[in-house]
Amino acid sequence: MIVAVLSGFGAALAAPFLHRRLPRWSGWVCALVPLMLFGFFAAQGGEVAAGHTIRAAYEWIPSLGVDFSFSLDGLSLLFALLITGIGVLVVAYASSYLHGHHHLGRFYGLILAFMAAMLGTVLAGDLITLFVFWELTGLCSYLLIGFDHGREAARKAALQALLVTCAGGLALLAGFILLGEGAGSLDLAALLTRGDAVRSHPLYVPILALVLLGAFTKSAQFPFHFWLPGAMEAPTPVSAYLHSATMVKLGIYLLARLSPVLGGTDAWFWSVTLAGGITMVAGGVMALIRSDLKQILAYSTVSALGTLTLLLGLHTPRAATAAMVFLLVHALYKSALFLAAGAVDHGAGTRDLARMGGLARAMPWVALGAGLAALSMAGVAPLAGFIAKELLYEAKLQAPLAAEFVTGAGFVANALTVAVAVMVGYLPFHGRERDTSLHHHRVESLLWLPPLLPALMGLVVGIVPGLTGRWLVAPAVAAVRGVPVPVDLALWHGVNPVFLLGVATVAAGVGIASVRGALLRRLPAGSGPGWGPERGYGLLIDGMLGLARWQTRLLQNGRLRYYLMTVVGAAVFLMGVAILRSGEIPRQLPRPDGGIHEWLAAGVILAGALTAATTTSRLAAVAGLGTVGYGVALVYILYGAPDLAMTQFCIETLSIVLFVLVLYRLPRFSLLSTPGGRVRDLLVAFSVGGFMTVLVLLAVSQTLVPHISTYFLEQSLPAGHGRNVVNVILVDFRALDTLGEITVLAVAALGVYGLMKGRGEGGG
Amino acid sequence: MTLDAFVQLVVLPLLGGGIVLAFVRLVRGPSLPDRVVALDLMATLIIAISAAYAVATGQPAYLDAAIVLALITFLGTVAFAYYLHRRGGGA
Amino acid sequence: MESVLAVVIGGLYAAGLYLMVRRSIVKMVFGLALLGNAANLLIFTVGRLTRGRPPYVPPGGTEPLLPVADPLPQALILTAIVIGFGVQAFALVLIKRVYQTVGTDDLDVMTTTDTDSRSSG
Amino acid sequence: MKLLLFLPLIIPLATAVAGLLAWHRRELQRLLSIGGTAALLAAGVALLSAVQRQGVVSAQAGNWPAPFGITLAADLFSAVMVVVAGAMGLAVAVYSLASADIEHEALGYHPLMQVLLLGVCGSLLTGDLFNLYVWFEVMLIASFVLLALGGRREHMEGAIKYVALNLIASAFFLAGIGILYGVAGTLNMADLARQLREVPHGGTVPVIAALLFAAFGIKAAVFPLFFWLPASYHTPPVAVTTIFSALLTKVGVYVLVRIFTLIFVQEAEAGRTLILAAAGLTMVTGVLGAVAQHEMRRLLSFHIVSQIGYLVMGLGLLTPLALAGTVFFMVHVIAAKSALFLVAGIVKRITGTTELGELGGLYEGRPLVAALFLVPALALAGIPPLSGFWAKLALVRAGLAEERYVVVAVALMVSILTLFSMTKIWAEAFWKDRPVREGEPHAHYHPHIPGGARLLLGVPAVLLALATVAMGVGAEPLFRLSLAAADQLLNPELYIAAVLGVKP
Amino acid sequence: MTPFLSNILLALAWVALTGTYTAGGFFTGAVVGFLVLWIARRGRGTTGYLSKIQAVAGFILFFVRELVLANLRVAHDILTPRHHMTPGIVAVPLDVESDLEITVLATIITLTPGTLSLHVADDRRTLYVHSMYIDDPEALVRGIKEGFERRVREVFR
Amino acid sequence: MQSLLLATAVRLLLPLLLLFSLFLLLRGHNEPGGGFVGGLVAAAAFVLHALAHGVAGARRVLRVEPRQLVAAGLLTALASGVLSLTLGLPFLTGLWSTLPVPVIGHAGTPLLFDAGVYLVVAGMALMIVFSLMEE
Amino acid sequence: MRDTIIAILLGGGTFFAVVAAIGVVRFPDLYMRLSATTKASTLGASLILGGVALFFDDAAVTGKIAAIIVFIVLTAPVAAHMLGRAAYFSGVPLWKESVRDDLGASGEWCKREEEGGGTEG
Ligand code: NA
Ligand code: NA
Repeated sequence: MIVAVLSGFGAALAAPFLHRRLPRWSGWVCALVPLMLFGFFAAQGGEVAAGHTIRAAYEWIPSLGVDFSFSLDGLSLLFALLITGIGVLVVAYASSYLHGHHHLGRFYGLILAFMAAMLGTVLAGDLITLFVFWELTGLCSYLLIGFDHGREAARKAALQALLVTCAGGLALLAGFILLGEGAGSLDLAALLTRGDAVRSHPLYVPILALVLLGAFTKSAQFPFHFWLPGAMEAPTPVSAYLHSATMVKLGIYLLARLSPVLGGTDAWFWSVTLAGGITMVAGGVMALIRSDLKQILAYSTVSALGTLTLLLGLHTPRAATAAMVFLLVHALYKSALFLAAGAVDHGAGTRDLARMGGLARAMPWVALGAGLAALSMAGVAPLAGFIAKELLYEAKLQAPLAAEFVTGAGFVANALTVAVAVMVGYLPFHGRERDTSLHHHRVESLLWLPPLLPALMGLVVGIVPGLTGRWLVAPAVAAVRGVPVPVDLALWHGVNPVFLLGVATVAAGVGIASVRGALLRRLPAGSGPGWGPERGYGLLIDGMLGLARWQTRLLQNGRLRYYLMTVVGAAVFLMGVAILRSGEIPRQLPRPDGGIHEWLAAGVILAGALTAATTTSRLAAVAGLGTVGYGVALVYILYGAPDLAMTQFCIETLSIVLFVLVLYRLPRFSLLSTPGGRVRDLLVAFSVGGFMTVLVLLAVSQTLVPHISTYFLEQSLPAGHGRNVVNVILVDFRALDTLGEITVLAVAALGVYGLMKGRGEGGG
Repeated sequence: MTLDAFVQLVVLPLLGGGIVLAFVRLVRGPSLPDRVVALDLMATLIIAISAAYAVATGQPAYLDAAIVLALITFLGTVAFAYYLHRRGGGA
Repeated sequence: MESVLAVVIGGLYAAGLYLMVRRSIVKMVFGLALLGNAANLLIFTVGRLTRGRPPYVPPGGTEPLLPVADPLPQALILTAIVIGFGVQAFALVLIKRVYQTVGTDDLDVMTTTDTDSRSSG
Repeated sequence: MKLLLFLPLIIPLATAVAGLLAWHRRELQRLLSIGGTAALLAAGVALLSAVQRQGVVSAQAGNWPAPFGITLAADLFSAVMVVVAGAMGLAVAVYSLASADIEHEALGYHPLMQVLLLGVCGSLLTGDLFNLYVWFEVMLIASFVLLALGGRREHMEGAIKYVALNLIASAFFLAGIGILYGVAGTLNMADLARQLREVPHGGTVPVIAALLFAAFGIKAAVFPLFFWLPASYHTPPVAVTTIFSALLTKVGVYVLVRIFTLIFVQEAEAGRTLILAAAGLTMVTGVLGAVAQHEMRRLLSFHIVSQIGYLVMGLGLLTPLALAGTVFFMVHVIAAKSALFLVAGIVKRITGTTELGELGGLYEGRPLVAALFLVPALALAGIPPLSGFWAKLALVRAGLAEERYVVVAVALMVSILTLFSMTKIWAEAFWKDRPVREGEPHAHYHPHIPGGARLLLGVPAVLLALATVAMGVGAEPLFRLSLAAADQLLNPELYIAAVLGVKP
Repeated sequence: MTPFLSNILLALAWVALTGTYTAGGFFTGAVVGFLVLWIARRGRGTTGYLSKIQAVAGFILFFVRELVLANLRVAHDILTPRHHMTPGIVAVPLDVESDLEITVLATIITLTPGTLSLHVADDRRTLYVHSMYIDDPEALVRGIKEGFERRVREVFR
Repeated sequence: MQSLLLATAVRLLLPLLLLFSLFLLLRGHNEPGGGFVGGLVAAAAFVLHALAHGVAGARRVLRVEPRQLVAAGLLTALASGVLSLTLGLPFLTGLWSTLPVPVIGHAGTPLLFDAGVYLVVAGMALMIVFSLMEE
Repeated sequence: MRDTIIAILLGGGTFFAVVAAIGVVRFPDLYMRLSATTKASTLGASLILGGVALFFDDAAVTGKIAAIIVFIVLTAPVAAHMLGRAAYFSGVPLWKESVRDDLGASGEWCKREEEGGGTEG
């Protein structure tokens, strides 16, 4: 199974090269990959239906407790078959639709990678493995949405999708980690047995919230739905379809997958049901008021996702069954419609509903496929959609809480779905031609066959539902519920309230579709994304960018003085905190001591420093520095450090030489800062100075511990063969220091040489 | 008065006072050469102090510091002169 | 004596810092020089002071007669002085080149590498 | 064994000296540079395997017993870092063969690089606080010179800020060492650790810890001490920026981790919230800075800051997993960020610019370069299964386990912003069509990069990008190593025993 | 002065400096001196100094006396409250010719009462001296020429 | 800055200063001094020469490039440390001759090391000053 | 007796050194200050050094001291000359009551101007 998942990535890597070698056959070869995978998973059907879970695991990062593991149960199988089956259609379709596109090879690669990532997600047997593939789907979708990368709109939409799903993804990651902590394992199988522990965990609500955030963003639930219609920027219905009907279902997969662990609580019910309900209705309304075929389908997909979410929120066996059936049915009709819309776009040159009509004459097979799919979507018998709608109403009527409300919302959404079905399955193909400027032409078989196949499948499932129910739906429902649930799908249950509701739905839907035109004219023009969550997203991004610019201008303002002040301020702050925490503030300062020489030396040093700091003459400042240096040397002399004094003299003098050599090129000092600034600087400077004084006093007030110097004094002559202990330290005890020190000198010399000899702008 | 006390109480303080005087000139300037003169004098005084301190402590090691200072201050003065010459005009 | 030197050290830090936050690059380097002296004096003081007894082994002896100044801080300071000198020499020539290429010694003008490449042109 | 600890110092120094002696012989210098870094890498690998076999190892320079002489010591963390330093040195040396200009080489570019590596290895291996200061200065002066070598206005301005702020750091560091010696009477880090544990030291030590945190915080570019980095890192040639970004700030972080797990253990414990706050703010301000940029190298430079936040976060959490995360993150971010800088260099070479506004069309025209950018960029953003993901996973897990929710949330949000800014480069430089400029007939690039140069420019970046993939897909060996390193860091007795020769 | 003599002198200086009054010390000093001379003598012609030991000794004595007297006079001026100086710059025509003679003369002038050698004219025929007491310029110039210049010429010729 | 007096004085001072710098180097192990101060004094000698006679003149007297001095110094210091490695002792372990040598006392690798310091310091100071003066 | 001689030497040296310092403060122009300090400090330092030599009565120390004295005597006048000359040519004025300026009257001044003027960066 691991091979099965990874083969998709392998094929993805190979695809561009394959396409370059065999441009004519690459499509077929690429379609072969999902086909073989479909076959592989279909072959596992028997075992899965028998209630077995097929596993394959590889220790990935044992030190993090992460396994690269996969498991195939009913739920996974349903999704795997959908992903690979649709994959075959999509690749075959693409080879015709994008025929001659100069990046077709890359496109195959991306599609296959995307498919493999989705497959990995639904097959993962480990939370982290799941997350890895989850993020990869987001990444692939980014590259696919932005496939037409020359257009800014495509790039923006791709980014939007990426940011929203990745943000959710990171919440999901946090949720997974907490979940793993709560359950004690990242392994899904183990996790599923520890639902009670998780639900009673103190962090249950945050865990739930984080996981739902991930699922909702991926599944385009309100208020994160806005990225999905944007994803229609993707170049073709191919990838658009993958986004709107396949990838987004991963969120549903996740909810279904974790519902045995997280589901069944009030928090679950209200958050999931509510989000689903709102999405369901809002998606329907949005679909209704669009006129771009792809947009309409995208919003209707949002609505369908809402329905699925709502069903999972109900957390009843019936709802689970309904969800799985609807998932399958929706996949069949929506893929047919999307691919048909692509064919229409290709054949008629437009996706604008207002400009289409009577296309059936030019593309009868497309019309047939679309028509069948639309009927299924509308829930008309004997198509699969009818069965699904019956189950939906049944589940909603049995909702544990707020059943009336749920059913009412369901009715509205379903009616809107019927209306949309009319819009996409009937209006473009029948009636009169609305825009005669368009040149309809026939489309080749690879553009009409892929839509027709799933539509026909819908018919087949509708007519003989039992097999599907037993082999596909029942194992999936068992996985969602955690226990086997009897599933017996049938087309006809007789005339009952549910059936009547369905009839009413269709009637209402057709009615809405017929008054849609009039309705739309009432709406103010351009009432698109001027409001709502998408606007929120825009504001968020703009706000972030504004904040970033503001912050960067504020912090990284280019003024070194400000940097220095901040750095020093931070150091003082840290030390202040440390002093306050330790509570050790020197209570009494030691009395000033020392003889007249010390006072003299101190006075000379301070006077020199004062001169250097305040004089307006550069040379006086240099002289002041020299005085400080000589004064310090005097201190070294007084306290037994003639080597230091010597070195200090040499350095001081050489520094003066350098200052002098450099300074005559430089301008004189001028008074640049404001008096206020100077006062502020003085305050900071003196506070730091005071701090250092206190620190020194603190340090010298402590009792002396034995110093390692004793060793140097003892060993200098016997072991170091030298009477000058300081020198012996420098060239022997701590020669490594000196080695580094002379390296510094060598490099400094190289640096000066480079600065002086290098070609600069103003240098001479 | 012992020699040590003489050095500690008379010689060293007086030489220190000399440094203070030199410093006054250093601050007052007004020209760069004036400051250099002051610095130069300071160096000479430190040589003297080092020598006297060698007597006070009985450590000839301080004389080496004095030698180095004697050798090196000349360089500083010449550098200042070099600067003056290249730049022209008092500071 | 430590207390007197503690004040001197604080004064050096204050003066050095004050110079470093002036607008002239030259003053900045002067400030650095003062900070170097301050740090050295700090090591010297905190390592405890011993008056007039340099750490030499007297002729005939095998180790210095205690008490004697701690040789280790002296060695550390020596190394620090020398490193500081190397760095300061480089910094000095750097500011000279900065002045030559930028045309001013005003630090507040030197903001092109921080600010956005687009706004700075 | 003893030799292995000294080799990472001797090799670069000897190479640098040889380079100085071969001053006018460019080809020989280049050869030396490659040979020296390769030898350093080999020495590092040998050291690492020795440490894996024997635990913490130490040696005494000059054969003077610890704590009197200068100790060199290597545990897993430092050995890993030495290996990384060698690898990065080699990568940059190879890249430089095709990118360094004659002018730079005539001014000592190759020996300077070696000295930089010397400083880095010295800082990583020394077990003596003052010796650490010396190696820091070696590293610093070499970086000063490399930064300023170009002589143009931006080099000068960048260098002056870099120099000034880093010298402040050195001043803090030196003061801290001085006071520490005054109160503890020793400089050997293991001995200091023991002293501070045994002898009551009053209130001075936390203050010293704070001072040193500030000092290394500047070197590591932690908030709010990072200003020098975005001001300067984008100015020198790409090879220089790459080695800076790979090693310098990272050594700062390394030292922070080292001293706060070895010497200032109590202070680290007490200051966790403060450290985490700094980490979070570093991440945020860095990434926001990156978001605001429109030039590739500036943007990447701000990202260095942001990534430092993650590294410091591990220190703030101070658990085995968190420190393992820091170690892993370190290796990851060095590889990923270096690859990105090298790609920026390649882009510059192809197009003559790294301004996002002027770039475009590279995905179309240079798909391999695009892939070469995308992989490390995604790794940096923490997209699984690349290396960055595991690094973040470890830190986030550790953070959640320690119930430090705020910093975890920040870390996660920052990774979205990282992704945002990476996609910004991607969209602008690679996806977008190239803006047609006046006077240019075609919207295509006309690079004249000969095949050999193309190989030299590309191979290091390719290998680094592959490293991010390998460290992601095959994270286990490195992660196990990181955990073992963290274990050593959290058991300083091992280090102390190895240095001072007493039983733990 | 021959290089050999210089070498001997340097070797003696070395012995004095190091305090190693032994054959070994002298030998080392000779080697070091040789090295130093080898370095120092490159790139230019040799110039001799100190050829007459006796003259040198006499000259030094004379010089020390002048030095002390000069200082006492200056000290008097410094310590008394009023300034009674008549300073200025005087041109002294030179008869000495070699670099060394001019240098020694200028040095001595600087170290003696109130005078300071400011500048040697480019044609080396004039020495400009700053003096604090120019009561009679002619006498000042004459004093310099007959006192110092004559002795310098004695020593070096 | 042609000054006859300075030029003449420097002619005398150069050998004296060099002599003294070697003295500081060799006696440094037992008395104040050492490679660093010695190197600086040596450099001062040549800087003085450069101030009096111009950099070209000083370079002629020095004959070798200051950069070569730096390289030679680093090499010397490094070699003095590597020597002990060949005997299986740690880097920078001091090796001492058993025979006393005049002036120095014992001869050993630490003195060689100090000589390296001397060369580096002298070379670097000259490199810096010469580059600045040649501008 | 020896101590007395030493004390006299030290005291005398101190006297001249301090006098030099006072002169540097009191004298009205640079040239006179230069004149004063060169002589007095040279003599002062030499006397003190002589006292020290006598105090240690050690050949090595005496050798060193001789070296210092030679050096001071050799360099101080040259330094004063360099400084005074540079000051003069860079325009440091003589005291207003100076009675004579032969150098200013000669052509040397103008020659310097031409030569030195061009070097300013
Ligand atoms: Na040293
Ligand atoms: Na850095």
